[in-house]
Amino acid sequence: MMTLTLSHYLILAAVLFSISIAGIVINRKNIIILLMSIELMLLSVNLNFIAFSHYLDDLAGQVFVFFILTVAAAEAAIGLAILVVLFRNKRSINVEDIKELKW
Amino acid sequence: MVDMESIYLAIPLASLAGAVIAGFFGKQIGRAGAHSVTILGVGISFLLSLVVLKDVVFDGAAVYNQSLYTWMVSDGIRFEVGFLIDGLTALMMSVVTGVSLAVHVYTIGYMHDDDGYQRFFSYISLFTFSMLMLVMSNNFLQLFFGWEAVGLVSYLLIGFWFKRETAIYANMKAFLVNRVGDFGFLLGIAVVLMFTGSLDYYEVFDRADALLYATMQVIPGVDWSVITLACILLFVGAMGKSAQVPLHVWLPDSMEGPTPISALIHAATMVTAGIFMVARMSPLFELSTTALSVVIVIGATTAFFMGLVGIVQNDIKRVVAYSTLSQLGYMTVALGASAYSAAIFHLMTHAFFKALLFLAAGSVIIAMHHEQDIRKMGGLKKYMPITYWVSLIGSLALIGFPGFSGYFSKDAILIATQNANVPGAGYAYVCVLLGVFVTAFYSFRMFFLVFHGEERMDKHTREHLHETPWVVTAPLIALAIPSVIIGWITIDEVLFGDLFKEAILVFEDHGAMAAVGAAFHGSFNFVIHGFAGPAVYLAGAGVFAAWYLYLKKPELAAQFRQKLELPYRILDNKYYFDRFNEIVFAATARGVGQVLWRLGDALMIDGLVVNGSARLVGWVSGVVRHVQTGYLNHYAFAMISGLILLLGWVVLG
Amino acid sequence: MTAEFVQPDLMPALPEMVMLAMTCLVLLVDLFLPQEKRGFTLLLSVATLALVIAAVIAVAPVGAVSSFGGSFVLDQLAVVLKIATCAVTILVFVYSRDYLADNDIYKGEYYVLGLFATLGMMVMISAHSFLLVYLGLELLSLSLYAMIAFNRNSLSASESAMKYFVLGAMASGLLLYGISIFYGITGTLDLNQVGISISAQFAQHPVALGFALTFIVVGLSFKLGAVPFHMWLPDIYQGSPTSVTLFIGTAPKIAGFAMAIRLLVDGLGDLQVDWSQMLLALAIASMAIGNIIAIAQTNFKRMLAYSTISHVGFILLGILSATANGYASAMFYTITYAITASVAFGVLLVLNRKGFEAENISDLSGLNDSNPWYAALLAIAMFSMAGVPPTVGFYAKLSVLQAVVQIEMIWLAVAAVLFSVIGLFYYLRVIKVMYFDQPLPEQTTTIKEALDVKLLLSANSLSLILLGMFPSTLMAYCILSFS
Amino acid sequence: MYADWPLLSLAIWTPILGGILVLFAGDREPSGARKIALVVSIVTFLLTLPLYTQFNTETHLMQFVERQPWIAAFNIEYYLGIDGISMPLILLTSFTTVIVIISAWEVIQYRASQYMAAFPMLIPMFLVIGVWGGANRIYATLKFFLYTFIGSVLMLVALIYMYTQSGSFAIFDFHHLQLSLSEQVLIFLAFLVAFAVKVPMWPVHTWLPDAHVEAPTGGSVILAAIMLKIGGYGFLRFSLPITPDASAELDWLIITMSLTAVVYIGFVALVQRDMKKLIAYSSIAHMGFVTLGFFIVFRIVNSGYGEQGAALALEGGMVQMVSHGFISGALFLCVGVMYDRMHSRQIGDYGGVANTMPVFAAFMVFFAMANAGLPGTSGFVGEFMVILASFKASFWIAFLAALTLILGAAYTLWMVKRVIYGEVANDNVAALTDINKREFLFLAILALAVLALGLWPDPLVEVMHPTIDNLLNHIANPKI
Amino acid sequence: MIETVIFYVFAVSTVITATAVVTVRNPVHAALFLVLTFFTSAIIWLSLEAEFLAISLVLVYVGAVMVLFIFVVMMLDINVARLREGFVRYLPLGLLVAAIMLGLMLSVVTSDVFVLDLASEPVPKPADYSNTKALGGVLYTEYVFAFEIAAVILLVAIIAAISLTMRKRSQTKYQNPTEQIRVRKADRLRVVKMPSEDK
Repeated sequence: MMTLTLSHYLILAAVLFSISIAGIVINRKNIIILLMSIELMLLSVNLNFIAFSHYLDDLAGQVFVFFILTVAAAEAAIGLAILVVLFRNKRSINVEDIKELKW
Repeated sequence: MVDMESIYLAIPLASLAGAVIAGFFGKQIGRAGAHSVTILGVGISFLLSLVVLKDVVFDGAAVYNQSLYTWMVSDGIRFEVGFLIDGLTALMMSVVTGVSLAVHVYTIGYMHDDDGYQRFFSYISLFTFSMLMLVMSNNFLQLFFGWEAVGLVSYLLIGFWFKRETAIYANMKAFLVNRVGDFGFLLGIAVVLMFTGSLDYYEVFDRADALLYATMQVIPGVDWSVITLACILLFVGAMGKSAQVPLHVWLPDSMEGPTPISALIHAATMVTAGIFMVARMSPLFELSTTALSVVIVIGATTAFFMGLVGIVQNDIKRVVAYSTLSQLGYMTVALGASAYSAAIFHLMTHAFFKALLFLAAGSVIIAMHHEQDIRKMGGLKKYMPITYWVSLIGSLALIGFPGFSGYFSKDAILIATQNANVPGAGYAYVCVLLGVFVTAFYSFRMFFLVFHGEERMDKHTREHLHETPWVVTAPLIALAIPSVIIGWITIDEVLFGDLFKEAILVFEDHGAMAAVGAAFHGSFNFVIHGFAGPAVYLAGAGVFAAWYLYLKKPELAAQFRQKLELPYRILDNKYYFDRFNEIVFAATARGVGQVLWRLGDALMIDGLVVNGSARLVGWVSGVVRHVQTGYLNHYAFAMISGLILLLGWVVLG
Repeated sequence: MTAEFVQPDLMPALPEMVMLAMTCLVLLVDLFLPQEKRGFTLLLSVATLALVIAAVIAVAPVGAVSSFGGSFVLDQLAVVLKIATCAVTILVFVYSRDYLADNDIYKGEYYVLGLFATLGMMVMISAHSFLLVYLGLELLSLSLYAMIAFNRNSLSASESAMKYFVLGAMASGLLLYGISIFYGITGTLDLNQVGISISAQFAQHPVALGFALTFIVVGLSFKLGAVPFHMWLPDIYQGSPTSVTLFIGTAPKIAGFAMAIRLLVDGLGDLQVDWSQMLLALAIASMAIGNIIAIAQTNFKRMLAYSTISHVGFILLGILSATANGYASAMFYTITYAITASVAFGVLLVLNRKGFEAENISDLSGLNDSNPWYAALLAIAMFSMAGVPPTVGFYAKLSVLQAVVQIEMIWLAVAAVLFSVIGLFYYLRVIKVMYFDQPLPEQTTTIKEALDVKLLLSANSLSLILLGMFPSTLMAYCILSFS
Repeated sequence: MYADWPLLSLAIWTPILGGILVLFAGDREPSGARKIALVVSIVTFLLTLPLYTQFNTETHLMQFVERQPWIAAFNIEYYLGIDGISMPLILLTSFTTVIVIISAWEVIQYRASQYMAAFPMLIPMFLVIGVWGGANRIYATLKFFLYTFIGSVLMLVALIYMYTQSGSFAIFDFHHLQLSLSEQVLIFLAFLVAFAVKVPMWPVHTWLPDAHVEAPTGGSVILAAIMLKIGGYGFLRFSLPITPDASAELDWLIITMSLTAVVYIGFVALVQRDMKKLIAYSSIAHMGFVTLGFFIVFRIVNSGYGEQGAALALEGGMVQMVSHGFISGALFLCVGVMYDRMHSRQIGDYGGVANTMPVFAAFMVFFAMANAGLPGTSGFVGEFMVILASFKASFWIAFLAALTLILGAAYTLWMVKRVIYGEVANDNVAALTDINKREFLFLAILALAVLALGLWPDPLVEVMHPTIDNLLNHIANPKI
Repeated sequence: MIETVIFYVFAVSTVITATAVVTVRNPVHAALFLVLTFFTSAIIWLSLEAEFLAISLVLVYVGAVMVLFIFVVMMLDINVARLREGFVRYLPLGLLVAAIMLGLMLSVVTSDVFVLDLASEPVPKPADYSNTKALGGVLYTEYVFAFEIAAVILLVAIIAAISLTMRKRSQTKYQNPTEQIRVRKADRLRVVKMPSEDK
């Protein structure tokens, strides 16, 4: 309990992951919150990678995180751009409003 | 010298050629051409048949049994087409072609004004061909061919006047009822083939033992002797073609056809095919007492009860038709009594006198401008002397007046029946004996109503009454002669000679024919002998009763009719056979068809299974698609649920 | 650890490099082109793809070569799939031209993004490490997100882009989580190493490995569109501009298949029992849901989306049978499906005119009367999708079923064919509408389509029959990829 | 001179090429297209004739064999060959095609293109019914297509399974495949569904009346003469030799279905008001004899009265298939002839046609009689053989089968009575004109064929003997 | 020991802030909480000797990505009140799903494979060890291909973001790069031939 082990970090990551899942399920309205939940999910993954990298003493995990960060930044840019486009068309980012396509 | 084989071949082919030419080129050759060519064809057939008869009877030619060509070989079974020429065949051929020739000639006059003249000649020639193929066959396949072919021609001819609703109804009925018989017949052939491995008569007869000792379970648990089964099934075929109760219903209706074919097909030849067939199968039928018993009971029933119906008929052709039914019953009784030769003998005499009667009736009909109701006739004697006299001859022959041809054959049957020892023979004897009275009564009832008494026709008809032309009367005279003498001169040869020695087999213990032989001491003596039995007196009584009721005291007949209303109505409705068939078979079949179609096909299969499953899928689809709500978080939730399910499966499972 | 830097062999990556260089060239050249000369961008893009195909053929190795420390492989599978991807993309580009022009989105970026997406697919196909798989996937996905939203004034396009983006990001998050666990267990990102490590540890940690595997499978399933990770697919197919739908519906399936093979077979082959089980469940669900819901659709694109889902089920059948035969038949199925789908969407694109967006099934009414040739082409595609001989769809199904039967799962084969009977129903409805229904007033005019499109589309469609009758060559390549 | 010609390939590819030719020539030059169609069909027919004349009736082995590797992956070969049971059907097909082209001479004038496409099986049939059919055609075609598809796909699975067992897709390798009873039963059932739909057997027959009603005349003829034969052929070629034990085990099922077809469908045919439906139902009933003939062999062999009859039944079923092609096709053509003039198929709209169309009436009555199984026509031969043989299987099988004598005659003749005979029913009938030379031509050819086969079936039956005997050998040797 | 304390402190604050991200009403607040989450995480990363990534996280995420988030949130005129409706309604479901998820994950991440096999704390890196340098070393060698692809991804992001959001506004004056590049002298400069002024 007092000495830190890998599991501590993994548990923290798992908790973060679960929070992000909960966030996705709970948030029925705001797309931005959904996006933030996904950022949390990526954070959890990153934490996993870094913890493994540390305990394996292997840089590959950190490299992966580096790329995840890069991609996530790009993703955020595109995602927010789409969000803007959507907002211009719909005047809303309410999840419940974007349901033209269904069934 | 032409060899016999070519002659055999030429006999049916001559008729066929006539039929084909008249049928396909009727327009080109014209009316005269049509009747010339067909009469020529049938004439050749007739002459050659006589040559064959002479060859067999007088020159004692050996039995000819050869195949013409192999129709098919399958499973090692040879299906052949070929000829078996023996006494039975030769006799049948002569009768068929002879009557046919007379009818051909007669038709020239009878059908004179009809549009379908060439067609008609083509048909009757085709019939002659088919009938010849039937009787000349040496195997079951060809027999069935001929059997169905004559049925087809009968169908075409009954419906010859296809604009008449009654005619086309009658021809369909005739075909279907015959098909019921053929149904049994075909099954009978199947039995024979499956247990002997052959369809050739002689081979089958040789292997009859295979049938005798085999058994088969039709109803589970009950062993039936195969021979009995085979004979009864074959006899069902005979019942259809020879119009035995209860498959007789088509024959009276078949009178919708032109009279010449009533004479040819529905009196003289085709309807006797069943009799011929059973006689031909005598080596099989002899093996099964049960089958013979069935035959004799059915025949007796037909003979008596159909005769009764003849009493109340007013249509001149129908009276003759019921008479035909009754006479066919006599023949069948003879078969059942193992008196095959007597049956054939009666067949022959009947062919002549019944053809005569029909053609005479036709002559009357022509004279009466196609009026067939005998209540509207009377006193025709003075207008149509030839027709009158030949009708009298025919009627006397029919009732078995001693010395006339019918006497010999009918008396032989009576004696045979009296001496038959199969179960049911007693019943049969009573029936045929009473039948003699009935026959005489209805025959002379008609005779008196038509030719004697007051003239009940309307004025217009009466003014035009005259004797029919020679093409009509000549065949009448031609048929009248054998109607008188044929019995006298041939009884010895046919019943007791060698004519049928190879063709008909009778076991020793079936002593009916032996009894007839014991009673026979030459034709003249046979005539004398007849007066010792009850038949002649019964016939006389019948004639007298007819005279008394219809000439002497016509009002009495009407009273009888009122007093005996119930029996009269039963007879008038022909025992309700037609009504029964119409309700039970025809209507039921249509009903079943409707139910199966609407309920089975449309509702169950299409509605429930086919469309139902399609609709179910469609419905499910319509419901399930709503899972796709369009809400992003639902989609995410679905993914997460899927993930959790899979995770749970892996981690917990 | 970084002591020796060995210059990696760049030759195997030549196609990618050509692609990248050319794409940048296209990007630049396009800037200088006026709108009316946009055709040159298309020409250049097609040339790029052709060049890439040539490069792939030029560097195609005998056997397999790997580079970049083993993270990049070029093997038979990669060669075939890359060629197929580029070829299909060529079709996509050519078919799209007039549609883009009619909808005022005829811009160079469409092609540039398309080329980048193709590059992403090529990376996925050749990727032999988790990292490259992920990067390739993201390159593809990001390009696609942007392409979908390309028609900025279209509400449905932006809606579908948003949905795709959110769900896609989530799916890659899940995938990454799985990768991270695998990394933790095996200590490597290289798929070969992962495989070796797993076969050593498989017995000790089945649950942990299965746990990580599940995330991978989910990520994959999302990309392929297997139930229940398919929810994005119908909406995106329907909402995207048809030209983009055409793209999404074809080439990425090939990349998705490659990803499945790389991850599941190359990397996690030892967990085959686990993933076969999972894929089995997904495959059945996909075939059932896809086929059943498709019946109720009125929108042609949406119907094809559900049909895609059912086809994914079939592809999964091939993969889950886990035999060389099964993989080869799944590969064959994927490639031919991409070709078939390009006909279906291609005809739909052709039918689009300025101001008339043909996307409902009823828009095809009486097509046979106005444009019998296109009706025939589409009919062939429908029959192929339904799996009616002699089209290639039949043969593809046959080979997959054969693989399934081979592993003694006959009940599965029977279930698959019964679902395809349901599938037949909606394909036939399209044909019924085209041939038997009364045409709409808008559709009575004969289409004057550019000759190149017509020729290409015809060849594309007829190839379905040709491939159906002579599948040997392609099949041989597929089999070779797994021997 | 034909010995080394690839006759079978020619016979297959000529019509396909012809179809393509017509497709392109079609819409531009319709009258030229139909000439091409006719020439192609006649050439095809002539190409198939040597298959008969050069046929070796001594062997059960495949003849005119052509063999090329095709799809190497699955060991599939381009493997053509005929034996005694496929040859008659090939001739029937090429013969019927000629008849159809002649009969559809007028129809072809517009939209010839897809007509030639009518040669191969499934898709074109769909188009034939669909493109030229009547009002309710869509439902009919869909039903037809779905039915047949369900059947085909299940069979496909069975084939694949056997491929995995034998490593080959050649039928003859399947014949020698050892399969356990349960395997056989499953394969048999898969085949059953496939073939039963095609035949069609009760209760999967309902597509046929609908399809016929909606199909144009030529389509109906092809359907009747060719399509339905696939099912029967399939039973003979696949079910019996590949799964003999399952066939023996489940023969009661087929026999029941066949007899149901004969009796049940006979009754249903009786009450039809649409001539084409009536003939379609009659087709089902007659095809019942085909399947009956094929599957009573087990009972015959086990009857305890010797094996004679088994070959008779099989050959009877084959003859019935060929004959049904002629007769049913002819009857559909007859209906087509009337339909061309009156645009109605309802029996109630007719009456007394013989008055205005005597020549036609003669043909119609002739074919009706053939349909009723009159001896001397081909309709008799097959039924006769099957009924004879079936007696050995069981009295009651024969009894029910022989009911066709009555039922077949009843529904056929009742239709004839209402349509052909009687007074002229209405002005439309009064205005009818008799058949022209072209119509006479195809009806006469068919009539001759029906008659020839009825009077001398041996040339047809003869070629089957070795193949049928070999088949019986197969059946006699259990695989388990 | 100190590491343990640091871990717990920041782990707890990470969880709390993360929870806040998904629960607070105002999206701006949520974004700010997310920033906080990233900060605390970065500290945990530091304790795992991933200095470069920790810095990157702060710089890239907090500095760029989250700013972008906030920018967009502020830019879009969003009805905040509506956006939080139904929160309570879905809370139990969210908790349930999260709990199941957590349970499943915990059962695995606390299993032997991670607890025993990888339990040992690695030797701390020497003081002169540069995480950045090490990363850079592999990034440009071993992972050069991935690196290039990442670059392409960024390029795509740029292209996409521009083409999606940049729109022509008639009232704003903007430069058309195509036009600019294609400009010719003749378009801008009119050489007027004038007769020389004659004085």
